Amino acid sequence: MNMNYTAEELAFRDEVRAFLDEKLPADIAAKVKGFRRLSKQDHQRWQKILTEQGWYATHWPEEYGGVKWTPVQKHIWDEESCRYGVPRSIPFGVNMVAPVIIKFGNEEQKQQYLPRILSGEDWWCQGYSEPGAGSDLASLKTRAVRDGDHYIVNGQKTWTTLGQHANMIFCLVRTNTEVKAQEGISFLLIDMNTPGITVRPIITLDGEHEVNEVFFEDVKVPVENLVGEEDKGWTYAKYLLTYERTGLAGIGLSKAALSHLKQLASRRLKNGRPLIEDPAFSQRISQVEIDLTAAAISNLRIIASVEGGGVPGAESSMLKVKGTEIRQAINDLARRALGPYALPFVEEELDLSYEGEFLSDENAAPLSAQYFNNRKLSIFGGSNEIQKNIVSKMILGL
Amino acid sequence: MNMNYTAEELAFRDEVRAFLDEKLPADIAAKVKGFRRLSKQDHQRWQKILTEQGWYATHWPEEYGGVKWTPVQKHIWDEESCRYGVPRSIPFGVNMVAPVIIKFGNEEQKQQYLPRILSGEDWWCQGYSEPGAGSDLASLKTRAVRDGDHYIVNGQKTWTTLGQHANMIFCLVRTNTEVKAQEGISFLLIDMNTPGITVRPIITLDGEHEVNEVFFEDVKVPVENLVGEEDKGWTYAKYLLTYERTGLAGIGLSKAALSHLKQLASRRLKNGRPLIEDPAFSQRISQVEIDLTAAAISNLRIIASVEGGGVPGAESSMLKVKGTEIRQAINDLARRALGPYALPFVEEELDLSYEGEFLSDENAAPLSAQYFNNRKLSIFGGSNEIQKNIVSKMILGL
Amino acid sequence: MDFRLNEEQQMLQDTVARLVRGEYSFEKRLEFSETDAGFSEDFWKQLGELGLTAVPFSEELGGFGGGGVEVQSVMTELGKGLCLEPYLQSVILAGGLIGQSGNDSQKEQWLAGIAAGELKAAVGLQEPQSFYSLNDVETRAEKNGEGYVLNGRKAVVIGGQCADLILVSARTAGSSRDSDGISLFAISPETAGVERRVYPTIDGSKGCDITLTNVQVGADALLGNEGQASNAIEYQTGRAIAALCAEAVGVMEVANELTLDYLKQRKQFGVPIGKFQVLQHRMVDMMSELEQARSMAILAASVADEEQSDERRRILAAAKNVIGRSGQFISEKGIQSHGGIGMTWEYNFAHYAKRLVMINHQLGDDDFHLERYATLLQAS
Amino acid sequence: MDFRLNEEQQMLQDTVARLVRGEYSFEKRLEFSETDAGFSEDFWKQLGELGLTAVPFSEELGGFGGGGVEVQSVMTELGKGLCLEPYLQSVILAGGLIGQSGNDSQKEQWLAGIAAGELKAAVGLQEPQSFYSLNDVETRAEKNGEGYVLNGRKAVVIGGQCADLILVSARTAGSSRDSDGISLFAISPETAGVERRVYPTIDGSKGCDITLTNVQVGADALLGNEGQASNAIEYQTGRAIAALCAEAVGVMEVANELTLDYLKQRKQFGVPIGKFQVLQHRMVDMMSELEQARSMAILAASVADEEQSDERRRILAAAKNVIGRSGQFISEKGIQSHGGIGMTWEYNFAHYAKRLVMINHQLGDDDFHLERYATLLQAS
Repeated sequence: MNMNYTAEELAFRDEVRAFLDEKLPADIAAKVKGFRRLSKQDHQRWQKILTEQGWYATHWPEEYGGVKWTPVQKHIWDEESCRYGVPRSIPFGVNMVAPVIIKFGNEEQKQQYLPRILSGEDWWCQGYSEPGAGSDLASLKTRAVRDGDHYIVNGQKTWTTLGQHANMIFCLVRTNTEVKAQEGISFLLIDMNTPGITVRPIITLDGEHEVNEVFFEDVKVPVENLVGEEDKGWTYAKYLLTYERTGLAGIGLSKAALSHLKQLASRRLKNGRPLIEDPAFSQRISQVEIDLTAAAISNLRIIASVEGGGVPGAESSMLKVKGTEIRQAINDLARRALGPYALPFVEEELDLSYEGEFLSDENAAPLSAQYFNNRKLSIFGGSNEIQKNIVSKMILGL
Repeated sequence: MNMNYTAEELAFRDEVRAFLDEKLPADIAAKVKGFRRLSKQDHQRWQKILTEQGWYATHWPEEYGGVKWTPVQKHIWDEESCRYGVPRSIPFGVNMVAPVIIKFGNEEQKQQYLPRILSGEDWWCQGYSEPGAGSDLASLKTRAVRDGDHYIVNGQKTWTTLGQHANMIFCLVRTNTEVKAQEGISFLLIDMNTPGITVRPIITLDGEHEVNEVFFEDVKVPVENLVGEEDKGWTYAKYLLTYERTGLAGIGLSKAALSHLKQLASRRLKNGRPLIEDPAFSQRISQVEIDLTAAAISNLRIIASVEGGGVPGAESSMLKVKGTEIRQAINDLARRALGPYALPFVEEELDLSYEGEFLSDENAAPLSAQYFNNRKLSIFGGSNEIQKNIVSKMILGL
Repeated sequence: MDFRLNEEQQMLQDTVARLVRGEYSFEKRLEFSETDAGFSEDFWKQLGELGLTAVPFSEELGGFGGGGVEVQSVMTELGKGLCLEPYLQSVILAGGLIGQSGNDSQKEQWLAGIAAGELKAAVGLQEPQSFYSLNDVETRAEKNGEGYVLNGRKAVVIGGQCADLILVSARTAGSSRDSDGISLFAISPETAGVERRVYPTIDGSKGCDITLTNVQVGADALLGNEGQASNAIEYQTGRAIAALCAEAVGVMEVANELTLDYLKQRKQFGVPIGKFQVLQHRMVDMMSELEQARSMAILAASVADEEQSDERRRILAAAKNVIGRSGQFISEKGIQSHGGIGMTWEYNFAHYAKRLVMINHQLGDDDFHLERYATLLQAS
Repeated sequence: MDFRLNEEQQMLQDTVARLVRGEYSFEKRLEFSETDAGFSEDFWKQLGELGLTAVPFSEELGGFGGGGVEVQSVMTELGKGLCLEPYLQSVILAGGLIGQSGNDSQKEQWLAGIAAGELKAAVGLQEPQSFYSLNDVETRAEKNGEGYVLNGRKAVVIGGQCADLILVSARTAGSSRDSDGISLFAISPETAGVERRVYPTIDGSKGCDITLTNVQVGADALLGNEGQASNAIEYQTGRAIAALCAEAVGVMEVANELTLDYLKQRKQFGVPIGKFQVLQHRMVDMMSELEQARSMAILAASVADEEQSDERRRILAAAKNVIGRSGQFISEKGIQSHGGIGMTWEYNFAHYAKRLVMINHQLGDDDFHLERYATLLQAS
C-alpha cells in the first residue's frame, strides 16, 4: 500500500507545473477560476498551446500525434489543471469521436480527421440525444436513407453542447427500421455546413447558451463518412460512452470550487464576522470537504487500479453520482454564502474586463447561475438514476 | 379558517384532563413516560379503568357499549393521552377485530365477542403476516380445510405482536386454492387454547419479546368462527387495514418523545454546559421540532377534513411516512445525547422499582434499545415503501 | 377546527386566480420581466382596481381589513402565476410599516395610495454586510436643523427600481448590530444623494442597491419614534414571511403539477417515466414536502397579525425554515425528474424552480431561521 | 501509487480472516457475548499465539513493527466477525499509550505481556460529564508521600470488566477542561478503592464504569510526565480511531453482503425484492457509502503512525465522521431493506447493524468529529 507518487510521477508533476506557470494565459485562468464565460477564441487559443506542447491528445496512439499518459499522469494533469484554472477541454473531438475513428474508422478517415482535431481546425459536436430519447438512446428516430453515394439524413438532435461553434458533428442515425432498436443504428460524420442543417439555441434557465437543437432536412452525407459498418453504430456508441468515464466525477473541479467557496466565505460577513467562522456554516463547509476527501481517495483507488491493469467498472458510476452530488453541494453553499445577494444577476460583472464596482463580491455574479446550471451534472453524461441502474445490474447483479 | 377548538371541544378536553388527573395510575404513567416495559397486568388495569369510564371503545356504536367520539374528540384524547403518559391501547381487539365483527359478523358473534373485548376478558392478537408474505399479504399460505362442522387449520403466522398474552387470534387463512390469490381467503376467529397451536417468541435486536410466531398444526376451528362469507376475507382485511390509519403517524407520541429528549438534553453535559445549549445540538432538536410542528398541522388538517365529512385518503399514507421519520429522528437524537453512555445496556434500570444509582441518567437505560426497536415504525403497519406505492397509485395516478 | 376558507376568503382567492389565469400566461410573464419596471403595470392597476392591493388595509382606506388568511389567499394565487408585482414589498411590508409606525399625517399621505395601488413603495432594510440580520444596520442618520442627513447603503431592495417611496432603516444611535437605535425613514428616490443601481434578479424580477450620500430629509420623514424601529421592522417582516410562505406554496403547487404531468407524459424505454418506482417515490416525497409547507403557511398566516410573542416568532421562523427546505427540494428534484428539459428557459418549470430557490434568499434562508428558532427553543 | 496490500500484509489479513471464519460463527459469538468476560478467552489466546496481538509492536517485543496498514488488516477482519476481544483497548490504546509515554521499566513490565496477549489492559479516559472530550477530566490525583491518591469516576471503559491493568487519566493540575494538567496512571483493578460496575453493551460487548475512592498508587504508576498526558492521549486515540474505522469497514462489508443476498433471495409479489428500483438504488447508495468509508479508513491508516500535525488531526476527524455516517446509513437502510427479519436477534444482520451504530459512540460520533474538523478548517 503506497499512496504517494513515484519519483517519475513527481517529476512529471513538476513538468506540468512549469508548463502551466509559463504558458497558461493569465486572462484565461482568471476566467476559469472566477467561473466566467469562455469564448470560442479562448478555447482555441489554449488548444493551440497544448497542441504545441504535444499534450492535447493524451490517450491517442503516438502515431497519430498523441501522447500516452498513464492514468496517474492523467490524474496529475487533471489535478493541476483544476488548480491552475485550465479551461476544460471540449471533449467531442479529441476524447469522443477520435477514439471511435481510431478504433473503428478506416485509414482515410484517420488521415482526414485526426490531424484536423489536433490542429483545432475542426470543432466537433455530438449528435446523440433526440427529443424523444433521453436516457433511452436506442430509441432514436433520425433516419439516414442510402441514395447512391450518399445518405439522406432527416431528423433532429438535441442537447448539442457548443454546437454553435462546431463545423463537424458525429451522429447516431437509424439506417434500418426492420431490426431491433439497437441493431439498425449507424455512426455518421457530418459536415455542419451541409445544406439542410439548422442549429437552434437552447437557452438554459440561467440564461446561458451552451446547448442546441440541430435539425436535419434532407441532408446529403457522402457514404465515406460512415464509420465502420452500416447498422453497427450502437457498438461504437457504447465504446464511446464507456471511454473516459472517470473524469465525470469532477473531483478536481470540486476541489477548485471548494477552494473558491472558502475564499468567498472568508470575505462575506455574518454578524460582523467572516461567514467561514460561523459555527453552522463552517460545519457545512467541513462536511462537504470531508466528503470530497473521501471521494478523491476513491478516485485515486480507481486510477491506481486502472494503472495496475484493472478496468474501471461500475465503481466509476458510483463515483460519478457521489462526485456530482458533492459539486452540487458546493454550488449550493456558494449561493447560500451570498445571502440576499444570491438574487441579483449582474451580467456585466461576468465580463472579466468589467471595471466598475462589484455589487457585492468580485466573484458573486456567476454563483447563483452556476448553481442552477450545474443541476445538469446529475442529468447529463448518463443521469444519476441511470448510473445507479448500471451499478445495480453490473456490480450487484440485481 | 379556524384553528381553534370549539367551546364544546374545550369542555371535552377539560373532562379528559380531569379524568386523567384523577384516574391514571402514577406508576403506569411513569413507566410510559420513561419508556419502561409495561406488563400485561398494567395494560389490563388501565383498560378496566377506561371501560368503567365508558371510554374504551371510542368508535363503536353505542348499542355495543361504545362511545362515538368525533375525530376532533379522538384527537384531543390522543394528545392528552400522550402528554399524560397513558399506555398505548392494544389495538387488536378493540380497534381491529371489533370493527370487522361489527360490520361483517353475525349477531351471535357480536354478542359473544364484543362484551369480552370491553371487559378485557379476551386479549386478541393478529394473524395476518406469514414468513413468506410480508408486504405481499395476499400470498399467504396458511390453509383452512372444511371438515364437517370444523375447519382444520395448518400453517404459520409471524410478527404476532403480544401474542404471548393473547387468548384469541383473528387469522386470514386460505380456504380456496383454485381461485386468484386474493379471492380464496377467509377470516377466522381462533381460540389460542385450541390444541395444535404453538406460540414461539421472536426476540428483537434490542432483546425485547414483543412479537411471536404462531404455528398451527391440525387446529380444529368451529365453522361458526368464520366471519362473513367463506373466501371473502380479503374484503374484511382491507377494511381493517384502512380503518384507523391516521393514528399511525404517531404525532402525539412524537411530541412526548421530543419533550423527553429536551429534558434529557437539558441534563446531559457537553463542555460543561447543558447539551441543549450546544449550538449544533440545539439546531438538530429545533429542526425535528419544526418538522413535527408541520406534521402536527397536517394531522389536524386531515382530522378536520374527516370531521367535515371527508375521507382520509392517501394523505394519511404520506403522514405515516413523515410521522415515523420524525419519531425515528427523535430517537436518534436521544441516543446521540447520551454520548458514550449509549453503549451500556443496563437492564435493571428498566425496572421502575429500581432503587440503585443510575449509571448515567434516570432515563438513559431504554434509549438505545428504543432507537433500534423503533426502526420498526417504518416497516410495520405497511412499510414506508408500500405507503409511497399507495400514494403513487391512489393520489398521483402513476 | 376548520381549515376551509370562508365564503369571502374563497371569493377573494377565486378572484385573484381568475385574474392570474387570464392575464399572466407564461409568455406574458417573460415579457413583463423584460420591461424596465420588471412587472406588468397594467396587471398592477387591475389589482388596485379590484381592491386586491387594499386587502390588508382597514375599511377607511378602501380595504376590508383582511388578516393573514386573506393575504395568504392572494399571495398563493400570485405565486401560482409567478407574478412579479411588488405586492409583498409595497402592500405588505411598506404598507404594514407605515400602518404600524406612521403618525396620522404620514398614514394619510401614503396609505390610501398604497392601498389603491397608486403609490408603489419599497423597503430597504438589508445592507451589504448584514446577511439576513435586520439589526445589522450601518447606514447612519444624523440629526440636523432641517431633519436628518442619511449616509449608507441598502442592499437588494426588490421593487426599488420603480418605487415612488422607499422606506429605509438607518441608525440614529448605538453601534452596528444593536437592536436599539434603529430608525425608519420614508424617502423619495428622487431626493438628491439617492442613487440606485438597478439589476434584474435571477428569478425574473428586478431590484436595486441604494446608496445614500448626504441625503437630507425632513423630520417628517421619520416613521415612528427615533431609534425604536426594530420592533416594527421585526413584526412587519414577520407578516411578510407569512405572505412569502403563502406565495411559495402557490409556486410549489404548480411545480409539482408540472412534474407530475411530465412523469405521465414522457416516455422512456417504452413506458411513461412515472412507471419507474424511484421517480414515483420521489414524486411522493415532493408532494409530502408540499403538504408540510402548506401546513406551515397556514400556521404562519394564523399568527401573522397576532400580537408579537415568542410563540409567533417561533412559528414564523419555523415556517420560513420549512418553506425554504421544501422549496429547494421541490425545485431540485423537479429538475432532476424532468431531466434536461427542466433546465430550459422556454419551459415554464425552470422558472418555478428558480423562484423557489430564490424565495429562500428573501427574508432569511432556512439556515438563518433554524438558528433563530434554536435561540428561541424552549427547554421542554 | 498503489492501494494493494503487499505480500506480508495480505498474508496477515488472510491469517486473521481464516481464524475468524473458523472460530467465530454467529452462534459462537452469541455464546461468547454471554460469558462473564464478554468475549472468547480462547480466541484471544489464539490471537496471541499467532502473534496477532503483537502486530503493532517492535520486534524486540515479539511483534513485527506493523503500522496503520497492518493494524487495518487485522481490524477489518475482526470487524467482519463482530469479534468481541479487546484488541482496540488493550493492543492499540493501552499498548500505544505505554509505548509512547512509559519509561523503560514500565514498558518492560507491561508491553511484552500486552503484545503476547497475556496481559489484558483497558483505558479509562472518559467521564460521566465528559461527553466525547478527553480533556474534560474531573478525576483528581493528589500527590502524597507514597505516590498519588486518585478520586473520581471513569465512564464506559470497554473491556474494563476483565482487564488486568487499567490506564486512567486524572487531573494533577488545572481546572476541568484544561488540556494541561492531565496525567495518566496505570492501576490494577484489584487496588483498594477501585470499584467496577460492569454491564453489557447493546452491541454484545461488555464494559464498566470505574469509581476511584482514595485509590493509593505508587509514583511508578504515573505514565509519562505529570500533567502532560493530553498529547499522548490525543495521539493514541488517533491511532485507535484509524483502527476503529478499519473495523467498521469490515462490519459494513458483511452488512452489505447480507443485505444484497437478501434482496436476491427474498420474494414479494412474485419477484425477488431486488427487482424493485427503489431497493436497487438504495443498495447502490449503501455500496457507495461503503466505498467512501473504505477510502477514509485507508487514508486514516496511512496517517495513524505519522507524526502529529493538524493534517493528521483533520484526516482522523474526517475519517471518523464518514465512518459514523456511513455506518448509521448502512445500518438503518439495511434494516429497512430486510424488513422485520432485519430486526430479529436470531438473524446476524441485526447484530452488524447494532455494532455499526455503536461504533459511532466510541471515540466520538460524527457530530463531534465534524465540529472538531471545523475548528481545524483551513480558510483556503
